[in-house]
Amino acid sequence: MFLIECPWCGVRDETEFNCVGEAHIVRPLEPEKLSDEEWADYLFMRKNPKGMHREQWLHVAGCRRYFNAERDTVTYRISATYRIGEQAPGEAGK
Amino acid sequence: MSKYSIFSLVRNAISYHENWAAAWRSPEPKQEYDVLIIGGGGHGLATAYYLAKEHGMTNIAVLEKGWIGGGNTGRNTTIVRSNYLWDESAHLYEKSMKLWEGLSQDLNYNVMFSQRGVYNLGHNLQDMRDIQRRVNANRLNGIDGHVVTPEEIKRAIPEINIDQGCRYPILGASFQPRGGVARHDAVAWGFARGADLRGVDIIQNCEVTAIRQENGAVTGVETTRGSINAKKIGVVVAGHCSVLAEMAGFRMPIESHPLQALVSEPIKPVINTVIMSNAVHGYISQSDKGDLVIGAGIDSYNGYGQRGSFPTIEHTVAAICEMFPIFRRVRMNRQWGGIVDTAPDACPIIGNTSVKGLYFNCGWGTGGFKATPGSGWVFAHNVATGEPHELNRPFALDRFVTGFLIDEHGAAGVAH
Amino acid sequence: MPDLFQQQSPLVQIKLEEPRGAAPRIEEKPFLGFVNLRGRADNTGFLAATLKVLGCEPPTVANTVVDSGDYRIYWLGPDEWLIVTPAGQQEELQNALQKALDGVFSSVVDNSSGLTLIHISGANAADLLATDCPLDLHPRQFKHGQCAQTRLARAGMTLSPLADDSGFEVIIRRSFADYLLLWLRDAAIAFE
Amino acid sequence: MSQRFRTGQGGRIDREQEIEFTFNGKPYTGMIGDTLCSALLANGVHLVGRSWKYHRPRGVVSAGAEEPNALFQLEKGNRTIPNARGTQVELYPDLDASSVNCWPNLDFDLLSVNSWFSRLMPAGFYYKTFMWPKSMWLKYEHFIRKASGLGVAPREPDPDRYEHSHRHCDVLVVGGGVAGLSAALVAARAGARVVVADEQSEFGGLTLASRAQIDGVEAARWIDDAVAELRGMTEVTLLPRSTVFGYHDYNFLTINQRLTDHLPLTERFGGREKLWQVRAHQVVLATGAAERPLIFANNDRPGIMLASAVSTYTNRYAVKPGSRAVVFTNNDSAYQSALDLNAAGVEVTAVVDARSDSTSEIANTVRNSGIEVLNGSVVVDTAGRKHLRSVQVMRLSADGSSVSGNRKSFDCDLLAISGGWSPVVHLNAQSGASPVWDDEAAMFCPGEPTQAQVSAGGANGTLDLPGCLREGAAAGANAANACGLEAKLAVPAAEQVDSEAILPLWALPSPYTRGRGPKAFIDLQNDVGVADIELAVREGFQSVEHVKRYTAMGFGTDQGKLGNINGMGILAQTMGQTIAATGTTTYRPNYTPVSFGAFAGQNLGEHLFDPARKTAMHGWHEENGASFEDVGQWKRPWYYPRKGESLDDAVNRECLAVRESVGILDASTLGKIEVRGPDAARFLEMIYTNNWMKLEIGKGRYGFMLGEDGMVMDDGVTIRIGEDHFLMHTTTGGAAGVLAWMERWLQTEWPEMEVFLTSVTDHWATAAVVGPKSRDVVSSVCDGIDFLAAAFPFMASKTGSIGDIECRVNRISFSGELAYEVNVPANYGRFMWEKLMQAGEPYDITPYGTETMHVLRAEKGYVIVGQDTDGSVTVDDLGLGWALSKTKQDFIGKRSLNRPDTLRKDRKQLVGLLTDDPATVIPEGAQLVNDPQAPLPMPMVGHVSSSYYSACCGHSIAMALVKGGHQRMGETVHAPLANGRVIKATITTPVFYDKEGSKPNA
Ligand SMILES: Cc1cc2nc3c(=O)[nH]c(=O)nc-3n(C[C@H](O)[C@H](O)[C@H](O)COP(=O)(O)OP(=O)(O)OC[C@H]3O[C@@H](n4cnc5c(N)ncnc54)[C@H](O)[C@@H]3O)c2cc1C
Ligand SMILES: NC(=O)c1ccc[n+]([C@@H]2O[C@H](COP(=O)([O-])OP(=O)(O)OC[C@H]3O[C@@H](n4cnc5c(N)ncnc54)[C@H](O)[C@@H]3O)[C@@H](O)[C@H]2O)c1
Ligand SMILES: Cc1cc2nc3c(=O)[nH]c(=O)nc-3n(C[C@H](O)[C@H](O)[C@H](O)COP(=O)(O)O)c2cc1C
Ligand SMILES: [Zn+2]
Repeated sequence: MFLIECPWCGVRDETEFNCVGEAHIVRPLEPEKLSDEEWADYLFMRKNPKGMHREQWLHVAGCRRYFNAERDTVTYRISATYRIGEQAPGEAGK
Repeated sequence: MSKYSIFSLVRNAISYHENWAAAWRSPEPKQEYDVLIIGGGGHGLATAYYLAKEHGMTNIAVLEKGWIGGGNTGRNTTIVRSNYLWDESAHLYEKSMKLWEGLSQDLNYNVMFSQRGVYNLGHNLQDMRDIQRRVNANRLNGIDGHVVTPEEIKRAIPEINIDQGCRYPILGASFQPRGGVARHDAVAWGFARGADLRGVDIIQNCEVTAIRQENGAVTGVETTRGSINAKKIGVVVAGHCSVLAEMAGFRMPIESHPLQALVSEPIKPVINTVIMSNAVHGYISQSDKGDLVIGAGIDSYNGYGQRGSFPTIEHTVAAICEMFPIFRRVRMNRQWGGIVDTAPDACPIIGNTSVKGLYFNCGWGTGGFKATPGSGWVFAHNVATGEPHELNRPFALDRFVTGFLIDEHGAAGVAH
Repeated sequence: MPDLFQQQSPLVQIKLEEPRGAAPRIEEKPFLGFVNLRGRADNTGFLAATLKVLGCEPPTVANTVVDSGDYRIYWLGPDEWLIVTPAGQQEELQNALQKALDGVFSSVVDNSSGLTLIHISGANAADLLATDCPLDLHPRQFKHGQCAQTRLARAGMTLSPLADDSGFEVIIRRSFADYLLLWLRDAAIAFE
Repeated sequence: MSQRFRTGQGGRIDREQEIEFTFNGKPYTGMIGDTLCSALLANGVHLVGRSWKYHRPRGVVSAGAEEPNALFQLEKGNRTIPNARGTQVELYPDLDASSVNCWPNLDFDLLSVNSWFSRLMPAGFYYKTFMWPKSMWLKYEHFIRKASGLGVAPREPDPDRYEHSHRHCDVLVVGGGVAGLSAALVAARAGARVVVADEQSEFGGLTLASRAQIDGVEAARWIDDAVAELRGMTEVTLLPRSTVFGYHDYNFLTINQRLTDHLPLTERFGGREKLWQVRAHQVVLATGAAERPLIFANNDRPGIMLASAVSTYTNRYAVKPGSRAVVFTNNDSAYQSALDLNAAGVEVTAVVDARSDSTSEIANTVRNSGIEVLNGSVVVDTAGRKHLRSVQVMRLSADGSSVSGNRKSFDCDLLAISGGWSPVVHLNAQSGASPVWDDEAAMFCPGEPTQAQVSAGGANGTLDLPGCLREGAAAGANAANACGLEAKLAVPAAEQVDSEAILPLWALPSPYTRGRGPKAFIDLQNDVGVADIELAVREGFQSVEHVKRYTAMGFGTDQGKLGNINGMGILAQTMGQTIAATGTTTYRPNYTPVSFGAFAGQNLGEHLFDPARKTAMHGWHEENGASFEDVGQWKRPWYYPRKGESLDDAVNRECLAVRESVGILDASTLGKIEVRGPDAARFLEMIYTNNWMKLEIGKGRYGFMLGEDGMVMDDGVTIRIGEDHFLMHTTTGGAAGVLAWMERWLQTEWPEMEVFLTSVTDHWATAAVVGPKSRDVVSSVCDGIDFLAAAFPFMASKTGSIGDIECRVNRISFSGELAYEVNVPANYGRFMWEKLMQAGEPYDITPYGTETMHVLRAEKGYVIVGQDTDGSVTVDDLGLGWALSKTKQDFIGKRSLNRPDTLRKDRKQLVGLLTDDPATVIPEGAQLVNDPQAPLPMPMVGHVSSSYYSACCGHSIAMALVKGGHQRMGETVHAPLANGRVIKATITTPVFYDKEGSKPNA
């Protein structure tokens, strides 16, 4: 049972949140120009890594903000949470 | 290798059981095989078995990173049914059901397939519409089933609460008499023994760490027990399919989630059938040992930890107590989790990939145990011939490109 | 000014009872005004306009609540606040805010009938809430001036401790009020 | 004579309070302070149960959580519990216990015939047989099931309450033995918020049975003082009878506290159990160590008991667990039991010690007290069916691999065994650590923690008293310091007793040919013996997890606490590998079984299982006899039956009333979202499939929301209230999801868009007034609105008032009639409703529910998302292509509509169906076929999604999704039903009423 640090509200119980899946999936600007394959990539294909995962959470019973978390999908350890629009930790300089 | 029977049991009892042969050998991996099956769960082992039995291919190895049957095969609530809504699913699961019905004899291994019937409960008017729709479709597809009233349910399961005053009263159910449960471990072991008998090498503690390719075709794998060559590879690793896909250089429309289950202490039989309630997330049957076997809902996050979160268990147990108030004084003995590979349409992905000679079978999510024999059977065909069988053609990966999803999820989808 | 006598609180169907034993007191403070305010905290125009109307800027520290005259202003999110007013004053406030915020990206929405406030007091108030609220309610951790949107059993709530150990204010949604009251009452049995 | 085996003095029982209880119907007496097992032993009762598979007679082996045998059915009727562990059941007056799993009774158990056939029933035998004839399995299974299970579930509803509580603390101390108490003291004195949980009724753990001294006083005294000090501190919570049963991620632990089970039935008030959900900054695991048995032939007879349990029974419970004892050990600790027995007046015939020599002080004390110590010897077999009569001892070879010499027999009725100690690492392992094998100490010690946690005392493999105290105090100090406090380390003092090394022994050498002698049991509850493990290995089940599953070792209610480590040792031995390489099976919650009721807590029943959301008019609906339908979490009036009316009667009446005069529907549950900001219209352009930029202020528009996969997700009318201000309506069930979905786009994809969303679902109460007379009704209630058709056209929205109360009236229609939706702040919802009812009286205004609403909209061919769609239906499939903007470049889901599958011409499309016989209503959910004579599997072309009798049209109507349906108007389809009947129907448009659509514009 996770403790999750909402970047706005601070550390809260998992039951206040919803996980809504992989983070940093950007909606294509001109979907019509994509091939069916490219569209399917955006729509359905996921990294689903075993290990470090960047994912989106919603503080549904709190401030209703979406934010990103970096979490290990094996140990479940959350190494960071960050606001939408902020750089993922470890991404700087990449 | 002796055939299992009451006679062999007596014969071996006389010799103090000292002469039983290993159910499967533990060979060293060879340099090369015709086919490699990655994943020693029920589906992988069944694939190997049917490759050998139906397609005469015996130079096969099943590579398992841990111990066979230790994945979802060893941690599911063992519900078997074939009353799926869409034709494509119904035909596939019904094929599986037919195989179940002769499986113990075919394998010469008692997998304790017990057709004690499965109830899918409805708790609101839309549930009941969906149940009607599904049962009607089933009947026209030649699959047994009918809709039952709360009173009929009560007659079959006297301990159930059909009080219409409770929060989500039971309004009715679908009932598939041929559905039931099987002994999960025995399924893995039976297929393993059957495959081994036909020459298949079952190699445990052998984790695949890379998939080798040349010119868009597979050439073999790297494993924790060395590299092995093969021109055909079937990947049947359930929750780990994205990991293997990454090794092969593509992505899957799959997310791996924790799904939890739990058992009670053994009690004298009170439930002699299987009851599933999607609306309140509780699935229950009672094993031949006497423990209540209960399945919970899925956790929202991705997880490979084989464990989920406590509130999920809390809610499921509340749902069970709501349906069976007498169980409040019964105690939970153990709880655990598996890693389910969920696809957007809650249907499996079986077939070829963009890499020649590489086949995937995954996406069974919360409900693939029941498909074990059928999945192995069609996948064996696919791997052996390089082409999908009619039954698994609709489940190709390209449906996510064309949009031809088989939405068991949206449409009255029921898990397990 | 609307006819207040025609109002019914969400808890009209539930008779409030005297607490038994050491059970906390649970009472509704009906018909307060609740105005939902949204705007960007980094927008000086927004802050200035609200300051003018409210007498203070809306709190920008997460999970805090400030009192300003008759108003109590809860932080709900980085761009969202809830202003609680005495009964009947919401319309006036709403109009004033709207006027002051004309041309400023913001939103002022009356939600007075959508929420209600429950006061829980007594020695075991925190323990009663802790029955199924995952927040740490220890007075060292959660004091007067703080607030939190969190969960109570299977519903959401906005919670804030009152000064001088006088209990907690719980703001809940109208449609869940019935459930929560029944639930609280059942939980209170443990303290009777 | 009662309590023949009670010692004359000592123990922590209340000798003043003799109480009565029954076991298997026979009356006995015991004392307050006893457990059920100690009381039975005090009465000389040793045979307490039968084993699961072979029904062998079994007695009490332990004094704690590891007990596999002494399981009881407690009480009868609604308070009965199956499988209660007698070693942990506190005795109370009139307790009623009986054995589980024996028939007709414990003494004469018919199924003990299984024992004779045991050779036919080795591990996994059922996989090898019961396969022929094929049809017989269910029959075989029937008999297998008859024999399965232990106790019985209650048959009546549970009268008890179960409670929950969340708790945060600095330090959670698990286990209140001396290690735990020292930790708690140090941490609490530093000011930490401390919770101490112990599963027993008293704190103190094993040391309660010790005769040692701490800080110069008797250990028990020290414990009492420590507990008193802790009890006096406000930030300390002491939880006795509280089992920490789960250790989850992020230091979240679950505790089950038993509040009333120790009381007589008549005194059980309040909650029975409390489930604590604890978040701890730091966890101290002071769960102690458990003694292991030794494994030899016939080691399961009643009278064979762990040595530490023997000490606990004699010292703590003042019970002589036998009259003549032999002690059998491979380490020093059991010598203390010999002394304890001696002190209690039990004759100890011999100490059999597998070690070739034992020279520690305690061994010499034993020798000096006149007890024979047989070094280099082992017990090889025992006799006595229902109670131990004698044990046989042989010499152990120097390398420990074989036995030799004569079998020496010792008469005794008690054999105290000790095979060494196993730290209780369960919670450490549950928390994510892997236990580490310590070869020298022959135990699995806690693994490197992955959470903020430390193990201390027995739990950490430290067995000596001073060591336990030291580690406990240090753990408490470290934990407090880690919480930012300053702890002062104070270590209670105790005398150091030296001890000699253990001689680890797994399957003991025996005089019998391997696998052919009497059974030697590892898992007593599941009857798993050494031979079963050997067989498993022979058959290829070599992973410890395979062995567990093939033999059922560790599957029982004790989860292998007694036998598992031995099992792993024996597996390692059989495989010729180390125990470290063999490993353990996975430790999982629950540490000990926990009632389902405790998990569910109070969250059960009509009101508390899940919120029932109610509208402001709910009370009125109830008072007026409404029948309710669950829609999501909402309660909606379904229909309002009058006396004697069926659902159909009521719905026909309600429908006609609406069409002919006026009806009123509570529409408050529809989701309502305020969309405000300069980019509001632009945002809606993306969210909906149609155009929004040009919508006039004061006008509404119907829209479809798609998922990005192009499938219909939600629908509803959105009204433009101002240039930058919209009010969106969503479906009842979809509201929360739609809000979260829109927020997600705004927050994550288009943060630059200036739009704010606010849910006002609960704020507004909505009454839909529907029918030709609706204008008369609404206009007489609402002031300040010009209701003339020209001034207030269809799809317009206006504000006015009802008395002093502001209201918003939307002229929208989900029924195809003239209709108005009146909205007021929900505090005035009922007031508005009653006003409208009153104003409608002259027109016989009829309240109607969702069923009538469904019929009315179906008459018009309007879809309900979720009923006529199922996540696989597009807007085009619904025949509503007009709602898809042709001009917009993009909206959510648009691209998906151009995929090969969504472009298919033979997709399932929404059509109407008319039956030949107007009275025949096709059941909803019916499947449609072209040729009902076709053989199975019969090709299906669609299904019926909505179907009703339309009183207004005078015939049945149905909506269906049919393959290529839009091109099949006038064609015939058939609905073959389960009862064999086939209903023929003609495909039509789904609009059955007012095809020109003039009515709502009236
Ligand atoms: C709690 C729970 C309840 C369920 N209940 C039901 C139910 O009632 N009915 C039902 O029909 N289904 C149910 N399911 C689903 C069902 O268990 C699965 O769909 C099914 O067992 C999948 O079988 P499998 O053989 O594909 O996968 P698995 O049994 O998981 O086998 C995959 C194997 O691949 C191995 N592997 C992974 N990566 C590698 C690698 N790199 N190299 C080598 N090997 C690798 C794994 O170790 C594993 O053994 C449930 C699942 C869970 C978790
Ligand atoms: N002579 C020996 O070889 C030997 C061996 C072992 C122990 N000992 C003695 O035993 C004592 C050990 O002290 P200790 O404090 O480490 O252990 P302990 O066994 O005395 O106390 C552990 C306590 O933890 C409780 N517990 C265990 N699991 C729990 C759970 N999940 N939830 C709640 N409670 C739980 C038990 O009920 C017990 O009261 C010392 O006196 C030591 O000398 C001696
Ligand atoms: C159908 C079924 C029945 C089970 N029955 C029991 C049981 O009676 N006792 C038990 O301890 N575990 C039981 N288990 C759980 C296993 O012990 C184990 O937890 C599970 O297979 C997952 O493996 P793991 O815990 O080793 O990860 C059962 C599992 C399944 C799938
Ligand atoms: Zn937050």
